[in-house]
Amino acid sequence: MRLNLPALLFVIPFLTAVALPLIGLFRKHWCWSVALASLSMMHVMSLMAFNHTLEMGPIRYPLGGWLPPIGIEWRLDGFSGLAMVLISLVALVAVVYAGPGVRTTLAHKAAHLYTLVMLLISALTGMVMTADLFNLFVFLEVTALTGYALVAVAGGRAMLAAFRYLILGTIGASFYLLGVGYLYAATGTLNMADLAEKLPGLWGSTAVLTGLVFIIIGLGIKMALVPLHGWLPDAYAHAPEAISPLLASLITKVALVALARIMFWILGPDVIWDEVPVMVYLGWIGAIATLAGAFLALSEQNIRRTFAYGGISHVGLVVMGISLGNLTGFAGGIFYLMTDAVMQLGLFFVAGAMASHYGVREVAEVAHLRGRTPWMTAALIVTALSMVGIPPTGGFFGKWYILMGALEMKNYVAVGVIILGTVLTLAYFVRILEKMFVEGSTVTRQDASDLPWEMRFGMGTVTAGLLLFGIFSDPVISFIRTVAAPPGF
Amino acid sequence: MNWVLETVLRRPNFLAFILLFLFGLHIMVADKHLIRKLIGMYLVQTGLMLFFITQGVKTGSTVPILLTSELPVQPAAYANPIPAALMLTAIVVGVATLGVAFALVISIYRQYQTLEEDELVRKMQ
Amino acid sequence: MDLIVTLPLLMLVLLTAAGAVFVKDLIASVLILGAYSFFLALLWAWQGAVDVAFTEAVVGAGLSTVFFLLTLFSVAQKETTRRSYRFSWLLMSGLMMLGLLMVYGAQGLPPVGDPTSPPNVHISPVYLERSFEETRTPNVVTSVIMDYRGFDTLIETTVIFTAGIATSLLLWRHKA
Amino acid sequence: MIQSHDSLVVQTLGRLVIPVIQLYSVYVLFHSQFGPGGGFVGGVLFGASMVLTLLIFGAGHANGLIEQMAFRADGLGLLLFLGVGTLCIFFGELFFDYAALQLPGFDPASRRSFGIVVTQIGVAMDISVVTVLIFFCLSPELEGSWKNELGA
Repeated sequence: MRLNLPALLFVIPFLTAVALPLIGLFRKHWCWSVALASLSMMHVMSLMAFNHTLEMGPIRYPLGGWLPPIGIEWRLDGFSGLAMVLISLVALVAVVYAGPGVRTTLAHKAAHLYTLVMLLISALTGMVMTADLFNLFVFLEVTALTGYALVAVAGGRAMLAAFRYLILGTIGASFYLLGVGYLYAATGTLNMADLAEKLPGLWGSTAVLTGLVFIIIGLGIKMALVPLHGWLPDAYAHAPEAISPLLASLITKVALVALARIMFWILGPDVIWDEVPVMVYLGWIGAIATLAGAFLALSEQNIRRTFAYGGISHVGLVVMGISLGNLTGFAGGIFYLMTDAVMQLGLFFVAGAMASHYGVREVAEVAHLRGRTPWMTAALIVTALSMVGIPPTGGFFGKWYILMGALEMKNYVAVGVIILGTVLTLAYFVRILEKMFVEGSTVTRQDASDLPWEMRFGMGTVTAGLLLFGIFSDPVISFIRTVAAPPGF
Repeated sequence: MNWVLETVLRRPNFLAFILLFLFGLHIMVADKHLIRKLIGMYLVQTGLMLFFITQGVKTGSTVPILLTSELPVQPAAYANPIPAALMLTAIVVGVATLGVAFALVISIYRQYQTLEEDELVRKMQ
Repeated sequence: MDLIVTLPLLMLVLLTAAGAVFVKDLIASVLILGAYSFFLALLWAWQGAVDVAFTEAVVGAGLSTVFFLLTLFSVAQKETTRRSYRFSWLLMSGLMMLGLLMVYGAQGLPPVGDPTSPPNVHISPVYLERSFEETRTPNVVTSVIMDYRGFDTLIETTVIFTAGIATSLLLWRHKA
Repeated sequence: MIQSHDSLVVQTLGRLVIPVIQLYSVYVLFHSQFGPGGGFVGGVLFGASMVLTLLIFGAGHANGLIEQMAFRADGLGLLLFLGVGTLCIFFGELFFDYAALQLPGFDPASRRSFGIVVTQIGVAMDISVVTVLIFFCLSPELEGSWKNELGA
């Protein structure tokens, strides 16, 4: 059974997804609990799998028993194990939080909604573990389709946002598939390990280069890297309040994990800075994305859009981190990616609670919240500290290691970008927080009901998580450096 | 520019693929009618399939259905099955995306009575 | 020479594709799109991918067309005949660059129909050689999609399932 | 509610054509190991025959059996597919290794062949159900009452 851990990790959420419509026919209010039970089980298994990779080394799982170049291969190593733990935990907290929101606004659609959520989670699981380029494409499509539907279910403007997301998402998937096609035509294989063996002789081939460029464009759209980020702010700002934390924290990050997998495990660290200098260009794009995202966040009036642009800026920062060219930068980037998933979760938790319980959607309205919501304010402050990068939070250490990596490489542009990005992030959080603390609110509104325990639980977990990330940053970083680092670094 | 012509003229399938893909992409982005965007999307997806199938063509081969009377099998006699298998998957994925897109289009139309993007944005203000 | 068959089919494909976009009435353009799928299916049948051709004829020419028509029937006629297109030099130049990139990459592609190209010699011969003895399935495409790469098919069925769930989620009308 | 078509010609033709389509779809499904076809095509064809039934005989035909199926059986095919795959784990082998299916008197190759047939049926079931489901959701005359009952 231990050998089958990768498959079981996928099967648990997937089986729940398939069973939920049937459960929903008889007991609609069970769906949430069933989803939670399944996610907790998945989390326990992901910890087991993680432990297994630490003790016994990576699992290469050939689906159907066909050895890798013939069949589809999954790979559970330190990198994907870490990502699995993160995904299952973030998803668990996000689904706990979604409970009351779905119950109040979307109760009659709960069964289908949770089906899509579980499908999304199982597809993300697959995207992290797969070691086959075409399998990755199919998972990308499942993720995207569930994403479109989950955004659109809010109705109204969300539907147009979802339609645009669909158009851009399909363009992204098509570019990715086109890139895979070029690589396939040049090498004849789709398996990542096999490609890694075949590619070294082919760096002169124009088909390989073009294929890589198209794969980067395709995944760039999926992870909202700046010139290609158009779909994200609208989609996440109009998605249902209960669901948007899940979407915002995971979808772009997992696409980024897939890109890192392709860059570092297929091409390898020796190649991507010298023979095929894709990472040099990606680093520049990441730097531009960091600043552009932060500027856009500063100029935005809607709270959720502000936070969405903050996420875009951080995707750029992670890309810049992993493309610095040394292990410190890579470890810092991956650490920041994990922290950012939690930070986005926290920001959208707070924004969702503001919108659904206090009717606050614009930055200017934040003053209404003054002194009424200690829980939420505390969560917002800790998340904001982490977003800006102030110690003892996880965000500080992520930025710190990226900064160290940049200094090691004497890449002073990256240092400047990190500092400027920090200043801009500080600026847009000060703009929100000053409304809450400095400007006196004269408007007294009807006191909203206190937040349900699920929401408080979500915010509390995120707060604790960010502080824990800060306290335990050393072991996590050294873990990434030793176990989750790509071979050859 | 000579290499462009040379590369393209030796591969008529590839030329058709590029035209379909870029034309579809262009319609997806530049046309403001939601359904025509989806027609563009359909062209992009089928164009990609054309590209893949072309990789599996072998001159002098037949369809990849084995003649069991002639064992052992000569691989050179049959076309490459992998692109066909991949594109079967891609066709179904494409039609599923279309289905969801139409669901979106219809629910947009039911609420706003228009399918023109700029007009929609205006009505949503 | 198989260009005698391929070239006219390719031209028909391109013509119908252009027709589908340029015709004014969307219902007509959807029907032209059906013809487009059909010509593609013919082309693929000629190129040796019969399974894809069959599926494209049923799913592409049949099912997609039905979906398009159902959508068009539920909107008013005013919507099916209007045009709104915005020309943009930025987009055009971007597409130009993409096209050049594709052609640049195509220089490294093996010639069409080359029996010694990497895709034709690397893994696919293994499937052809072993399909019958390992799975008792003469149709290699079936054995690849259902067994060797069966997991892809599971996910693909999931895509369909997702589409079903998503459509009913979006279009179900409930009593409050 | 989709009304039944009142023309006798259409109804008679429907009675003739629908069984033929269904027979053909089953043929395509089971013959796919030896010729072109497979779960997708078979499923879509079967779904098309059911859609045709709806269009000709109306949505209330046979106690709304097809509608009931479309809205409730979504996922059964997938469950079958996944079940076969998961069964392989329980027989002690890897996910989707059909050779692990303990069928007495079958050698590994025939077990794989059997696995292919069963999973094809799963695919076909799922696709035909979803075809009908999407058809229902997209069709313009959707103010029916049965739908509300199901959704409640």
